[in-house]
Amino acid sequence: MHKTQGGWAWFLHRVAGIGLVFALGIHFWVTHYASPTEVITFGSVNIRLQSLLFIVVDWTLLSLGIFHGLNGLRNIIFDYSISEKAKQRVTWGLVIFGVTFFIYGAYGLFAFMQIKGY
Amino acid sequence: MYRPNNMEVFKNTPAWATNWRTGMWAYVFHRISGYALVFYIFLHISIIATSAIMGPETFDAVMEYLHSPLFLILDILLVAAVVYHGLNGIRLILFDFGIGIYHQKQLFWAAIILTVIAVVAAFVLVSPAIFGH
Amino acid sequence: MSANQSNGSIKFKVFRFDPDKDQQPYYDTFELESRPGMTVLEGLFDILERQDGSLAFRYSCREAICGSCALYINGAYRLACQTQVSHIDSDEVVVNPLPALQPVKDLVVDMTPFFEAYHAVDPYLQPAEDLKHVEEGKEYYQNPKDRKKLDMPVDCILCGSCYSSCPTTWTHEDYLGPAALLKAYRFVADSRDDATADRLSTVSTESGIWRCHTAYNCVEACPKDLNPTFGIQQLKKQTVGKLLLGRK
Amino acid sequence: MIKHQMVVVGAGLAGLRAAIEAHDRGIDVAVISKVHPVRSHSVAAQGGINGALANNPDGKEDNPERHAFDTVKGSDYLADQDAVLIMTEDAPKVIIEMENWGVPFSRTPEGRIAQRPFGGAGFPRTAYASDKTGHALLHAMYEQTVKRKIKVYEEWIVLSLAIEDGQTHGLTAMNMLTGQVEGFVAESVVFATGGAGRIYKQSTNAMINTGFGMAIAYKAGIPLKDMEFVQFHPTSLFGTNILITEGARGEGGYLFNNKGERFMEKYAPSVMELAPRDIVSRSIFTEVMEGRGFENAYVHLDLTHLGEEKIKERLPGIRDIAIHFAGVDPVKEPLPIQPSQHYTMGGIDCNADGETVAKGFYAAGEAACVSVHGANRLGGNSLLDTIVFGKRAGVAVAKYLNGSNKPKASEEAVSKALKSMNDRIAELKNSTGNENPQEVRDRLKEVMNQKVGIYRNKEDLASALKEIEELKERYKHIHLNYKGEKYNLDLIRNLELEGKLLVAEVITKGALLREESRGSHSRRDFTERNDSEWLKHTMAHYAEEGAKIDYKEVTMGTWEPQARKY
Repeated sequence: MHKTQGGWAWFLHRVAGIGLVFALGIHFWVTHYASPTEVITFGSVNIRLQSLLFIVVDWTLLSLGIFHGLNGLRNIIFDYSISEKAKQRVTWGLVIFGVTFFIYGAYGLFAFMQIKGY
Repeated sequence: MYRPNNMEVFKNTPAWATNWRTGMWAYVFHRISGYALVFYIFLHISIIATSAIMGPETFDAVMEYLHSPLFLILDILLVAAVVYHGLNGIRLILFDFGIGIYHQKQLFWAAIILTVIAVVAAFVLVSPAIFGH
Repeated sequence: MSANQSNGSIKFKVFRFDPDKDQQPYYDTFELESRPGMTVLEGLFDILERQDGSLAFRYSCREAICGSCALYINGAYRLACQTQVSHIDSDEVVVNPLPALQPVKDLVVDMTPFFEAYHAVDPYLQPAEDLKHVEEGKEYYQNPKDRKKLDMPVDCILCGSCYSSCPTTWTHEDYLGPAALLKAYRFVADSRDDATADRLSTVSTESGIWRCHTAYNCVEACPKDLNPTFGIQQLKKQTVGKLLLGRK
Repeated sequence: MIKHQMVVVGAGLAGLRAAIEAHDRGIDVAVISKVHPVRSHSVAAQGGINGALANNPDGKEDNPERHAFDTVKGSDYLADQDAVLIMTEDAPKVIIEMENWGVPFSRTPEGRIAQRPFGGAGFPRTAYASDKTGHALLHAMYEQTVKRKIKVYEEWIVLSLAIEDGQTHGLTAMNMLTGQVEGFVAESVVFATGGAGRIYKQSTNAMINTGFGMAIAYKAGIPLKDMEFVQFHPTSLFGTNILITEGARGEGGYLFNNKGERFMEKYAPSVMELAPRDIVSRSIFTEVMEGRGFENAYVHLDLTHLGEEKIKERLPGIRDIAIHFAGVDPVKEPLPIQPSQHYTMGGIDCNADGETVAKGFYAAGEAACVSVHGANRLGGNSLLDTIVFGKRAGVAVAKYLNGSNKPKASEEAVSKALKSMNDRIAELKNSTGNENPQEVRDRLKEVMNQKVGIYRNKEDLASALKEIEELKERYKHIHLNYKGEKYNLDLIRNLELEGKLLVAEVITKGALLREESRGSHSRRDFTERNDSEWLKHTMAHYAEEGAKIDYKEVTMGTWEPQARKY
């Protein structure tokens, strides 16, 4: 019987990492460096989020960013000798924190997307 | 009671003070940039989400404030962290595919060089905004 | 060659510590006569035999195959027997025990956690049942290409350098460490071994392969120029392969 | 008091093999070793292990009888032929067993165990794992003890035996990490403590091969056999005397003197570099003595013509050693080599089951003398010896312990031994003598090297014996430099020094008395082999005033002694 402990977390961490490389590339270029002298406004974000590409990019960033970041932290914590119980607590603590933050971030994203044609 | 990693007794040569070669630097930079980016991403989401929820006026004011030279320069640091972390991440994934394990040093230097190029490019791109104020 | 060595003498600065007696570790400095080709191990013997009978260190083969004398010498993990004094670019030879293990006395450290990890990976061949009956009383056949895969991992001398140099072992006392994982890989890579699934289960835990962050310290430290990282990555690859494809 | 049915002393190949066999036969066995098992000297064996597997296309005709004949001829007819046949018949079986246990042997293109030519052998019959065969074998053997969870007392050094009235009761041993001496009560003890190379100044042996085990048994009343036969390996690296495997010549290496001559054509024209070790060693020694060596000390072993690929594939360890220890890359330059002490053919007198004169006391491996090596051991036969006779000792002990007249080990006997050992250590620690033990040790090594070396004569041997007696006297007045408990190398090494002196004395005395040249024992004053008077084993018995020597018949068989020409 094959079983693994930590294999999925390790694998998904890398998948999320690759996703982030692409999404962040677009995000950085468009928001900061394509026209650096222009200040970002609620309006410009609103318009950008009409396009499917940016909807995908922004949701990807929000979800993968939170997962990759918190799983990275978990990874670092697991590099220390802690009990199995402590490992479980850390994992659940980070899951709750991550989900909460995701909901809050999603709420923010919806703020841009709800008012059409601002 | 046995304590295998008690570095207290090794004050003269703590294990962490040994073996600082290429791969170790790559690993430590990855960790440090990782810490920084975790911290940053939650700060970033908080600010954007909160100001967006508070309304377009607040959002625009915050954006205006963040478009100052100080934050634009901090943005370049962010680019450095993100690009290094991303490129070194790709380096690590290559290892996972069994690629480049015997050339890890060259890959590290490739990541560093590309990071420097990205930072310089970012600086060149935003310099009108920084000095234009 | 440093100035000190060319005029026929060399300083040895040696880590001293008896946890039962000393509050703090300290260094003793010895002035030794140097001779061409002198190794650090020979220097330690000179100290033991002619200057200080209380010095404790491990030794056996003095030809870099038994793995007894791995030490941290002038900023590098080295076998004392394989390190010539004249190759050390310094006025004095600074000899420390392997840092991430507990000192017993002077340069002798407690290797228990290292060997516990070794024992944990079931380090022995588990041949397939059908292999056993192919030809009674004959060797299991293995073509030279499959044998070649073992060249690197079987050369491990269990000296503990890699274990001591790995950043994860510094903070995680249950981490299996590079040597034990390389040993696991040695059997996974062996065409005669049939326990790959069990072996992967044993190592794919939160104190196993996933704790390797490819800092390559083990590769830098290995006095036999082996590459434990390569072995560990192969284990990760196979584990994830099974996870995704259910590969047997 | 620690109790086990059986205690094996020494965790090299022979010791571990005996322990595994006894364990598998239901015996409660423990192993005591002064180093972690994988640090044992077996790990340093390079070239290979002999067995008539007939895997090599040039060795299809090979069989155990031919292997036995080569061994007997190599031994200069001093080997017991029945024991040799037992060994060579077991050889293919134990090699295959080791392979089944995971040894990564090098392979033939068909995937079978590869075999290379070795000195003194009629066929390529030496199975090998590149040039790290001992390492491969010992690690696999240790892995099997790990699998069986056999108890190993690591870094415990055995100090004395409790043998009373020809019956074994146990032994005393010191935990080196604490300095505590403990008694072990055991119905059966197996000594697999290795050779005595370190009584010589120049030796290929590990620093731990002090002959202490032989000396302990000797002192406990077990005779030592054929100790004057000391093998000098022809090719050790000049300077450090690290072994350069016979496999280097087996793969086709040449020996050159300073005139650029392949001088072996003078000494063994038919087999050249692949003559037995005693002959090649003497040839090199002669070349150097007659001024045809380099720096008056060494000759060249040239591998360059083998090509980089072959060297890297077949002899990678040799290349590493040459580069690290001599700064010479054998791909580009010839290696500077000289003969040096390599193997102790003699040892604790025992039969092919490891049995000695004391009930319950067994010996195996280099520490033992069965005898299968006689006056000169063939390369590749020592690894074989350890495994075959280690296993047989395990079988014999199990039979003995499971037998009907099951012996009882006496705790009192062990307590007595423990008390006398503690007294001995206290005496040594409190000694106010003014002799420096290091001077005794250095002088002993010097004497052995100069006077009991490759070539011997009456004058040198007599003066060596006299000096050893003086050194024994001086040893009585040594003082320790360190009197602490934990990991006291000073104490341990000076306890071992007594053993070194005893073994050296036996070697020298045996050599002085044996007025002939046979195998490795080469007398300038008696240059011929003398079968009518000296075809017999030397037996040395311990006595307070010095070794008592008598002799024992050699078991002959099919092969009558003939002139040994190659």
